[in-house]
Amino acid sequence: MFEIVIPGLILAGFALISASGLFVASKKFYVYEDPRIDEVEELLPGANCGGCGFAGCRAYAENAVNNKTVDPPCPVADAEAMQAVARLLDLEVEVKEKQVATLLCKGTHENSRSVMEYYGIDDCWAAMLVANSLKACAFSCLGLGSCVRACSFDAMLLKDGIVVIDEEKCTGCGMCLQACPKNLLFMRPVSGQVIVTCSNTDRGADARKACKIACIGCMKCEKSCHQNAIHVNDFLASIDYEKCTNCGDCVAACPTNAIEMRGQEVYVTA
Amino acid sequence: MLQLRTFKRGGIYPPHEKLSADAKIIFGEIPGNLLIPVNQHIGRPLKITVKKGDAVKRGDLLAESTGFISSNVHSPVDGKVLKIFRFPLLGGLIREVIQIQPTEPGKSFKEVLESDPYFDIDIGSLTPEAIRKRIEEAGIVGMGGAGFPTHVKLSPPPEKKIDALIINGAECEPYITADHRVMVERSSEIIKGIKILQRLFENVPVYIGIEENKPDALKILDELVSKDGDILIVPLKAKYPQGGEKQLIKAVLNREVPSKGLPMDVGVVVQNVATVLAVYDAFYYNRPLTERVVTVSGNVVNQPGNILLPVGTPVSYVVKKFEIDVQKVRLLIAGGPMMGRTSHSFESPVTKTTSALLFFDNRVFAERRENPCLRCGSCLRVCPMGLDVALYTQMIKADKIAPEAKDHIQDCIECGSCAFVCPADRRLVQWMRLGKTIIRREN
Amino acid sequence: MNVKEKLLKSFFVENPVTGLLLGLCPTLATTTSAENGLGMGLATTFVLVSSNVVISLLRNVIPNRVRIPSFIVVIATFVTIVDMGMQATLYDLHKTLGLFIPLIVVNCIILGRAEAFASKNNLWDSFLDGLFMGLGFTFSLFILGSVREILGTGNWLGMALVPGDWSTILVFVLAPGAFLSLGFILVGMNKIARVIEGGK
Amino acid sequence: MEANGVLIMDSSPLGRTGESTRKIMFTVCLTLVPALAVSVWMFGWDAVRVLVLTAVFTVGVEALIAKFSNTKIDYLDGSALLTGILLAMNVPSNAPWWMLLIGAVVAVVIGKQVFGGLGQNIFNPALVARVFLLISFPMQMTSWPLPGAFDGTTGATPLGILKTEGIGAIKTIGVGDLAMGHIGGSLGEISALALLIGSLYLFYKKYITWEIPVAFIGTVFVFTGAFYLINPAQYASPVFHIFTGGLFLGALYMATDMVTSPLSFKGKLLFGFGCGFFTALIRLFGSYPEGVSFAILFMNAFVPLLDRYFPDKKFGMVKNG
Repeated sequence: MFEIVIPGLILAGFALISASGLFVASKKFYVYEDPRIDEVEELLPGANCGGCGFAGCRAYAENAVNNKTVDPPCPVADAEAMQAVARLLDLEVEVKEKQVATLLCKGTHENSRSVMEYYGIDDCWAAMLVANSLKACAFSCLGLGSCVRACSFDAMLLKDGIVVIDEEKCTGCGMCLQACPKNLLFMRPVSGQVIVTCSNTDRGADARKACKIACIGCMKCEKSCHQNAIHVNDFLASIDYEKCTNCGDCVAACPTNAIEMRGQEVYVTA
Repeated sequence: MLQLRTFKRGGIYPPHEKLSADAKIIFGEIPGNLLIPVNQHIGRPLKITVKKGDAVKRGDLLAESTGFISSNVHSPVDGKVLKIFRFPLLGGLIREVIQIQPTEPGKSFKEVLESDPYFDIDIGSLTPEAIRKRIEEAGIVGMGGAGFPTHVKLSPPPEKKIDALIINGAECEPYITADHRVMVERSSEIIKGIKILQRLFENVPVYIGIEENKPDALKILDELVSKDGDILIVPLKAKYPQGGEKQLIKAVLNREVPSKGLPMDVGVVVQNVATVLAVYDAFYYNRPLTERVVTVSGNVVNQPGNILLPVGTPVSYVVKKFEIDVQKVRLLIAGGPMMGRTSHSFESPVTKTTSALLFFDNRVFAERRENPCLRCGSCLRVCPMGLDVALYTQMIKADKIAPEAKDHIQDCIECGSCAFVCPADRRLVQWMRLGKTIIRREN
Repeated sequence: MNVKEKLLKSFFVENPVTGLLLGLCPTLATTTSAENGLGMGLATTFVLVSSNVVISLLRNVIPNRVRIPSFIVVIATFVTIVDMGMQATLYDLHKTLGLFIPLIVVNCIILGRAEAFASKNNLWDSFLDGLFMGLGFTFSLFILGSVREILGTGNWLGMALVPGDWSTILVFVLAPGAFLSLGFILVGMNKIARVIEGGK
Repeated sequence: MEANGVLIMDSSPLGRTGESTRKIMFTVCLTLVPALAVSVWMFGWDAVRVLVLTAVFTVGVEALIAKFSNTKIDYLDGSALLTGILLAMNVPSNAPWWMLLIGAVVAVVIGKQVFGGLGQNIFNPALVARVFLLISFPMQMTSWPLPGAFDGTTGATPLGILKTEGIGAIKTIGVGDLAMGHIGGSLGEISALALLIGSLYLFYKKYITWEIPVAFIGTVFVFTGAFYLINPAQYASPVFHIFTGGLFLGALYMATDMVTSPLSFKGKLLFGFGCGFFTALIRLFGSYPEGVSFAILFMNAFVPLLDRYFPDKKFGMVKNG
């Protein structure tokens, strides 16, 4: 009996000493961390893509809690998650629609013929050092996939010399926009189904020569639009998605098929 | 024979292929159509001073400089401005060009040149400021390839003491003989041009560096300067890239330009012989820089030669003049094969910096795929700048450039020695240029 | 998520060894034979299940600040029980596994599951989690042990699989062999995991 | 004016010397011919059998990987063949075929392709395979057929004899025998002279440079020489150490492998020194009789560090004057 009591007492003594040590440590080395940081981080997607400009989701959460802001909103999280974050921080958040990357070019091999045989490195930035464009159109997509490599969500692929974007997978993080040396990618709200698939700012005749579906700046779309949502600047039409109602009048009016109506069916699968 | 000078580190010995070394400079006719690129220099973009429909005279300003580091562009012929639009230049970049329709197409260009009045100026009466101003007005840029405005190069800040002027007659690139022919045929003019430049720096000693594979140029210039104490002909070993500024200074004076530095940091100014000739023309004929000697060569050219062309002449004119079979051409290079740039349009115009037009068929250019780097170290061995090319390109490919490598990557002179010897056919120069782009984007 | 799906997931997708790369120290050290791997795996499973159950029961009692020491105490208790129990019943196996049985205390799977799962979930879920994770761990160790035993000694669970005059690849029972086999098993398991995840 | 088809666009320079990966690899293979000839002369058809089998196995394994891989692998670029030949030179001539097959798989798969293929591997593939075989099959890998003995007599290498029986047992072996290859050993390690002759062409072509071999062999010489001077009764002479084992094969063909050696001058010297130091250390004090392969593999791991911390001086890196 006695031999079990002594170890018991010794252990109890150890426990007491350790417990007081723990108590001292917990008071002395206490670092306050807002528990909401963890909660916010939980709500974020956790992809650490950097699309918001912070060094990852944790950094975003710290900023959100410490500065009490959800600006810029996480480009990847859906509206629901961002609202949850905002509720947590007692903030009002306006519901922003999901944005998707869109390629403003349809210069496939068929539409814009190749004017050279490029032998260099398969990288858009590297190719730009050798030639502005591999196709007849100076503004066309190079089709070497720098944006595809920049995409963390496997939402882009190369097809017929241009990039095709899977809008379901696209999270709108915007990393591809910076990866494109020709600034051919932009963000549009996913509900905007009408797209001007051209970036050529040359005069109509030159643009037409360069690509079959080039926007020639004929203004027909501008006239056809009842919402005043489409405008031609520098011989190139552009759509104001705030006003566009997806009516499709401009698509019908366009003589070169440079405007495209994108329905759900054009989603491609990799 | 005295010891030939050269730079020590790196360098390669590509075959010379100077096919047109003995071909006299010929003069063509005014082509039916000129496309004059607006920006032909490194520096601030120009402002176009003409508009569609304007009539222009030979020597009229087409676009004027907008700052110190900028250089005017003039019309080489009388004519009318047809159109201002964007067009692919030699080298594949699409830029703004001014299309001019000459009033007298087909007129011999030699006649045009001979009709320019000659002024017998007294060099001694010119002040350095007047010289710099005239050079600036004439739109003279470095004609060796880079196109840096010459007046800027000739205006070092006062704290940089210039004690040597080097005239670059090395012409180390294979095929190109334009400078070589200029040195042989216009040697006395070059000496006069040098005298003008010498005035700028209190009559500093002048060294003319010429590679040994141009014995006739060496001989002619040597005879001309034998009575001149302060001009020295420096025969150089034929080694690439001897014509690179930093390498030439190392070879001639054994001075090492510091990393990220300029020749003026070691008290040197370097000028290309063609530029010196342009300076001579600007003073004695009051000509702006509107024409230059271009070597036409390559394995599909039957009669390789050198031709004086007005700036803006489309390549198609040269093709016709030299009776080149375009069906055979697969590769068109503006400049030499080592540093020149490929082009895809036969309508692209000659610019102030086009030293050669080379036409090749597919015999010289079977498809070469990039293979994995073997780390064989050839690129390090031949790099005249002593860069660890193999390591840097791996970093650039992975988009993870080490901080200590950034300065070195920017030091690359893009001479192409590394890719020339690479057994794995890696596009090392393109990778290095991509690296520079990435670094510039980060800053 | 039903039980079957969860079981499949803990075997292939979230397997502690091949999916999460936890507990590599006993994984590499004790898998010189299939039997050793199995023994180690089952011992760990026992500790994992028991500690998960106890911690789940105590999860509302343990203060957040001292949860780690408390978990360790609970885990250490069960490890001591396993250690003593094995010494009494499976003396040979205990001798081969040696130090690695007491070292289960610091196996990060157990503390990891206690922290990440048992301290937040109810008793039944914690029990299942401990069981499945433990079985997944055992599964990997068994596979790794089998590969190394067969390639390195030509035996499997004590049975001779190859004729005696054949040479066996000795390196597989040595430390480098453990790394090599684990590497190749990881390749295979990741492939399977991708198929399972992709199939959903 | 339109050309026949579109023109080619590429980055400068547009010329090449005509060197290629294949050319380098096959040249290195060819320079091994003298050493291979000596081994065939010594070991007869067995040597040919090992050589052919290993070469076929390595190229075959690489071809299989090329077939099932997503990336393009040129299995005929000679690198797999070279690995095969070097591996063959590292095994005894009576090695069974399955051992060679295992070696080939290890060399190509574990030594090379798991790192990402040619140019990416950290360790010399042939040496990885050799060490794998040595650890896995210590019996087969350390009983060497004796040259000219066709009846299958086997014995230990001179280094093995030195390790197990002490200094007295090697007194009878002359330097000439060592240099010419009249000793037991693997195919490649027997004739130092033939290896040297073959490698001269590589030096001429600058495929290998003098730094690594000289630093490697020099360090072994100096290190073992020092111990020999201290106590000749216990340690073998440096000349014996240089000509035995795989030192020449290692120093000329293994350590100088382009992919797994440093690029800079200082890095190469340090690499060679490290290889020599560890070789001598293992030979003198280790439990294995031979240490060349372990030493090279060990130093291979330091190559990225050597590259990074001992770069060559750059042009223009002068004090601004």
